[in-house]
Amino acid sequence: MKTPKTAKANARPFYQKHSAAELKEALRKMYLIRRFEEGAEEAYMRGLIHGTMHLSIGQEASAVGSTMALRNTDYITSTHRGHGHCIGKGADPKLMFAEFFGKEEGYCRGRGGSMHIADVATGNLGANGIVGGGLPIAVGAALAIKKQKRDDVAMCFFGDGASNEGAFHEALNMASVWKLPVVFVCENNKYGMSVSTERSMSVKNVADRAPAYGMPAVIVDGNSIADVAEAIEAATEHARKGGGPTLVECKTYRTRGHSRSDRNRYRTKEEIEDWKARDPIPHFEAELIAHGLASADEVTAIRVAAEAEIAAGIEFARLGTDPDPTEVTRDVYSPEAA
Amino acid sequence: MKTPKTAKANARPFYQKHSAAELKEALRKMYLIRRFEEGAEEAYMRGLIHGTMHLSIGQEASAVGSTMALRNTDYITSTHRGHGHCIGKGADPKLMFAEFFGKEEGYCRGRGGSMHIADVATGNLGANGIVGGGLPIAVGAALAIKKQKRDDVAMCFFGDGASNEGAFHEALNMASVWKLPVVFVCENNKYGMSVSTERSMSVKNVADRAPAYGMPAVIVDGNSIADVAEAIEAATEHARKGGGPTLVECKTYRTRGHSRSDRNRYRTKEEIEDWKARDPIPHFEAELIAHGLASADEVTAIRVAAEAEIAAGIEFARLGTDPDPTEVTRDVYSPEAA
Amino acid sequence: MSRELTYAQAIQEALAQAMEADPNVFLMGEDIGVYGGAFQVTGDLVHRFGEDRVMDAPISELGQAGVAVGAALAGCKPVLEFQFSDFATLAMEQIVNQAAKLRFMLGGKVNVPLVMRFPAGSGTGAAAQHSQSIDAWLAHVPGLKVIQPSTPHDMKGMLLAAIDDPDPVMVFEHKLLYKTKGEVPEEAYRVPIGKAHVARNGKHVTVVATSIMVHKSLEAAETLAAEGIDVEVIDLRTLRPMDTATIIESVKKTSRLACVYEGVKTLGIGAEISARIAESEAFDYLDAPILRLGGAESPIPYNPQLEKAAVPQVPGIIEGLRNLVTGRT
Amino acid sequence: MSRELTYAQAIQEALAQAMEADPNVFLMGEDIGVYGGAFQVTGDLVHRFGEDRVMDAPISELGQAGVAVGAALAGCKPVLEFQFSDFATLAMEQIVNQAAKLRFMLGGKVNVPLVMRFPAGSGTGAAAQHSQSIDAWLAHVPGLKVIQPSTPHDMKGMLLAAIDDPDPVMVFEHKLLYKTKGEVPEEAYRVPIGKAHVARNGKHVTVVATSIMVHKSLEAAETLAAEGIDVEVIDLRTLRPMDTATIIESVKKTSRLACVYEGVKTLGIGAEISARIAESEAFDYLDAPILRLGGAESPIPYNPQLEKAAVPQVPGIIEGLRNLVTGRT
Ligand SMILES: Cc1ncc(C[n+]2csc(CCOP(=O)(O)OP(=O)(O)O)c2C)c(N)n1
Ligand SMILES: Cc1ncc(C[n+]2csc(CCOP(=O)(O)OP(=O)(O)O)c2C)c(N)n1
Ligand SMILES: [Mg+2]
Ligand SMILES: [Mg+2]
Repeated sequence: MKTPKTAKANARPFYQKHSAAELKEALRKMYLIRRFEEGAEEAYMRGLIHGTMHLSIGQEASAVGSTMALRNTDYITSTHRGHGHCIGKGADPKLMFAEFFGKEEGYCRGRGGSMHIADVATGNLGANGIVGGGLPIAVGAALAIKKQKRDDVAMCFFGDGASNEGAFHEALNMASVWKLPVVFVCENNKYGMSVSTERSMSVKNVADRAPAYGMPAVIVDGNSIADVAEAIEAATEHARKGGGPTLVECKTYRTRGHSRSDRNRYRTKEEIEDWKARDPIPHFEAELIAHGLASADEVTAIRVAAEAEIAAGIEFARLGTDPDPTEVTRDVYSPEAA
Repeated sequence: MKTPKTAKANARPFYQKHSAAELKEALRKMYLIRRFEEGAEEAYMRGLIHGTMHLSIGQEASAVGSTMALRNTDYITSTHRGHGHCIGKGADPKLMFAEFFGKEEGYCRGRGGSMHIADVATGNLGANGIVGGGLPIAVGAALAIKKQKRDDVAMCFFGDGASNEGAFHEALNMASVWKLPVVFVCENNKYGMSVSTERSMSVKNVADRAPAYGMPAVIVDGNSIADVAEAIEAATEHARKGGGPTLVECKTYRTRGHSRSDRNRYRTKEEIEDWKARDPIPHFEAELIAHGLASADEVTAIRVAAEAEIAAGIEFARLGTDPDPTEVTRDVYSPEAA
Repeated sequence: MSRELTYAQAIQEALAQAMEADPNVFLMGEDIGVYGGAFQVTGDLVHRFGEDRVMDAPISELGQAGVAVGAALAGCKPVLEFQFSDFATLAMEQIVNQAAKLRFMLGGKVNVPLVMRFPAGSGTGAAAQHSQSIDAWLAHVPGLKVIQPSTPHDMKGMLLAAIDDPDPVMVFEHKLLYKTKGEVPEEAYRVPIGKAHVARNGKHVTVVATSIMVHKSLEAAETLAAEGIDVEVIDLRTLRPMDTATIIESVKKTSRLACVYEGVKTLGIGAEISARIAESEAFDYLDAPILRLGGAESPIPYNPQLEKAAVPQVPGIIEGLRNLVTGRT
Repeated sequence: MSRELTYAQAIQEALAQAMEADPNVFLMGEDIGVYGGAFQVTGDLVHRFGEDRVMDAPISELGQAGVAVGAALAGCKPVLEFQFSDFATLAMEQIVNQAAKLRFMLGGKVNVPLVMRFPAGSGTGAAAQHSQSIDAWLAHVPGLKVIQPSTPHDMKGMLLAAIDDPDPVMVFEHKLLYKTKGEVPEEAYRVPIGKAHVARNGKHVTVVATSIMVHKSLEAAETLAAEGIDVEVIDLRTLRPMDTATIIESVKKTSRLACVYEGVKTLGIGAEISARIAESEAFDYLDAPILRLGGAESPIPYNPQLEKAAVPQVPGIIEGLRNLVTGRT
């Protein structure tokens, strides 16, 4: 069965605006993210990689729905939970794996690891180990865009917990005062590590903070890629046209623990199961099929291909080049300047 | 003519609640602040004192109207523009002058100067040289109050400019989440140094930021002591009863420059003159007289007495004891612990 | 009747005993409650002492530090845990401008009795923003005391001393030490702040080491002993105020000094140790240059081999000391 | 055809020339526009270059630093003015975790070409929160370059070099130097980062000084010359990377070393200078302990006499050097 190129006229804008090819590409990225993280988790468990990692399993719709609106000359700043943003923005999973394995082929030549992956060529200015660290950096990138009179945007990912950092306040204020092309994407997964938003803030939504900066805000179902993408596309267009920043809050959930050390003492099994039932991937698949934009077989093919790509990526990474341990101080400074 | 003890029944609450003696004491403090700062300015000009200073001339109603609601066991944290808060809270101007003159008799034994004056005995935890520095400190003091099950409050003064600091955001959020007895008093004098609120934030009022913390906020005419005091008293009572923090924004103006280095290039003469015409002291005097709570002679007597006290304070300070220059490292650590 | 605890358990026991003894002591930090702390140091304390005394705070490091200062000024004794010492970079304003200076600026009229705990150091594969050693920064700041105990025993005793202390005390805890074990008495004893500890007597060279480097230096000393090189190892324990007298005395005996520390070599704590000896009466006793083995002039890399190469390891310490004693370079 | 400028004017001229030459250069900070800067360094530049290139920012130091990092990553060359170096304590996260480390963490895939300017030091009666010297902190951080020019000439040339530099450069400016004058060529010349300058030749003792202490040391040297003591004064100029070679060479000649700096003595820049010489080949040439004259172990006091007593002054430098050379203590 051949699927049509776009959805019927009664479908929501997301399905009309994007071609079936684009939508299937989005699904592919969601799978890549999911399998990437599962693969990384397994590699960690098998002792192949060290350190820590923060999995975004369950949050793939917000990562892909957001970055779909972007082109390579747009920037993103990401977080400690950044694999999804990275793949969404166009990074190659095998080079990400190479980074996890600490290899020269990795995006950061093995110097950065999970928390610092950046793919500058696709406009990803980097994950960040500091909660809130990327917020003012995105504002700075947007300032550069404005100065250079480009119609690009800077998309800034951050969590609900990060919205309690002073950096959030200062960044949103400056973006607003200077009317910069920033799209602030809050992935509100209900917890900053173990602390629920109820215990860390007195408002219900992070979006409730936007009016303090005279900034428009939207709240969306972060597990629905269509919801996310529609809001983000509007915010991005607004920013490109000089309208200034918007805050988009994606309500979502990480089904895995915060990091490897998490014993899940702060939330119930029921809550986790509830959210697992709202997995963004099957949700998207069902809509694609319902709108006649993809067949069940195509969906399976996408998943299988993603799995193969991930397996190949891990293999690539395993066989990568170890950095020379005498090169510790390499790249601390630029060679031209040393 | 003898003045009555309280105002008539049709007067606003401020004039009914407070006895004539209390109100005249408030006027006395406003005069003390004004004359203190004029005296300090003159001493500076004559080369008797060094460093810098930030005068609050024009803002006396907010300082006194706020601190009137407090007792000695309540705390305040103050700012670089803190002489008014200090006198309002009960400090002795002659010991403040001694500090300006760098003398052992000064509140800080001459170590702190204008920007660090604290009178711990009256609950003043100190002016602060860091914009926003006092905000989380006040929250901490309030946390201690709550832990100690006292019904005291911590009053936190800060400027419009300070509300752009990350410390503001973090402090208000924590105070609200933990429902602490803090009264946040924003003295919005339209400028953070040379930058107007229009250029530094996208909302009209600092109070517009309180909803981001689920915090009640009030805006008052900061040049009307009655306006200030009524709002502050309500906020203070609310806090004492466990109701949590409130933000009170006093719209006011500093008629002097930001500090000695200010050439007033960022505002017009007209604006300054407009605000001078709204001087809070004559305004209060007129109301006192109109309500029959003080006679013109009494007002004059208060002013003259304040002038005499200030002159005596300067004299006291001039004759104070110079610190021993070999004692530089004194009080860096506590003696018990050294 | 000896009892062993891990370094993390020793901290937890000190915190518990301090909270039992003084209702003004409370703990604050990120995920120190039901999560038990990122390194499980506070563990189950929240169940014993309640959420009011083991307080999870919003992710607001600057604010938390300021809250600690304010609470200390108002009569409490807060113990603030930073999740990683790296995040203290967000709180330097309150630590350095307020906590450290308030007593001085106010002419001695106040105390700021607070404790801040900083899990620090590399070795966990957490890369450049989660592996720093910023102890030297805080040791540069008058008004602060800075301790860096290396054993469970010293940790418990010094942490209790820190909580007693009327001034702000900064506690650096190496993450790789948390699971190391040692004898720890049950009672609430104190180990004084400001006193170094001679961890091994020797006569050929003095090593002044901090934190995990004490253990690496002791290991190196064992190897060298077999070669007839007798190493004295001083565990500095307190970075500020520094116990210079103990070092001087040792150098007068050994005539050789090496400083071993994990922080970046340049302006790390070894720079100060070296400079103090070079300006002291012990200078005349020195028979060789003062050796510093410190961290590389780079951020901490992620790759495990690079990560190890970025800080002193036992073989490098052995080699450095051997060359120092035998005069080779 | 010589022309004199003040130190502040030299900065302003460098900024103007850099902005003229490269449209990507812009200035940001608090009150640097119509106010002209707290120390009138940017002066009228806003009228020449407009508000887009001389940007007044909200009072948000951490945010500003992050904005500078982001703008640098995206192709601009921001020059950020902190109003006082003390306020940089609010921005350490972005300076140290981001600006300094990004290139390294990202495997060399990016540059962070930004400049941050820090008015620093005591002597203005502004007390403990407006008078600090935190240069040693930043000199401890790999990834940053740290300069501290002492003359209008070096300031202009090094600031232009800093703006050219692909890596983050931190510029410490002593507030008391702003009004000092010196010859400054009109063209846009460069003075290289990383090279110390022998400001005075001498044979009896080497003084390595930074910033305002260079001038105080030169003054001390004049007095001592009359006594027959011939002082060599090295203006360090760059704290990171440090030009150790020039110091070693000098110490080999003079056999005596003193470090004079305003920062707190403990772990101030003098600690590193001392330690580098004590571990170098120059050690064997040393005829006396290495003297450090640094700031007192206290915050900066308000009272003017105390304030002076808290940092090295000319009489103390004279006395210290005299004793060092004549062997008295
Ligand atoms: C400044 C800082 N503080 C604390 C941490 C430790 N930490 C890492 S992630 C995290 C929770 C962040 O919560 P949120 O922003 O909601 O993101 P999420 O993990 O839920 O995706 C914490 C506390 C950190 N990395 N940086
Ligand atoms: C952290 C910090 N940044 C900058 C300054 C310099 N500074 C002192 S007062 C001031 C303006 C503060 O504005 P606002 O909070 O509105 O108080 P106001 O001076 O108007 O009373 C500035 C920028 C400072 N002291 N601290
Ligand atoms: Mg979250
Ligand atoms: Mg203001």
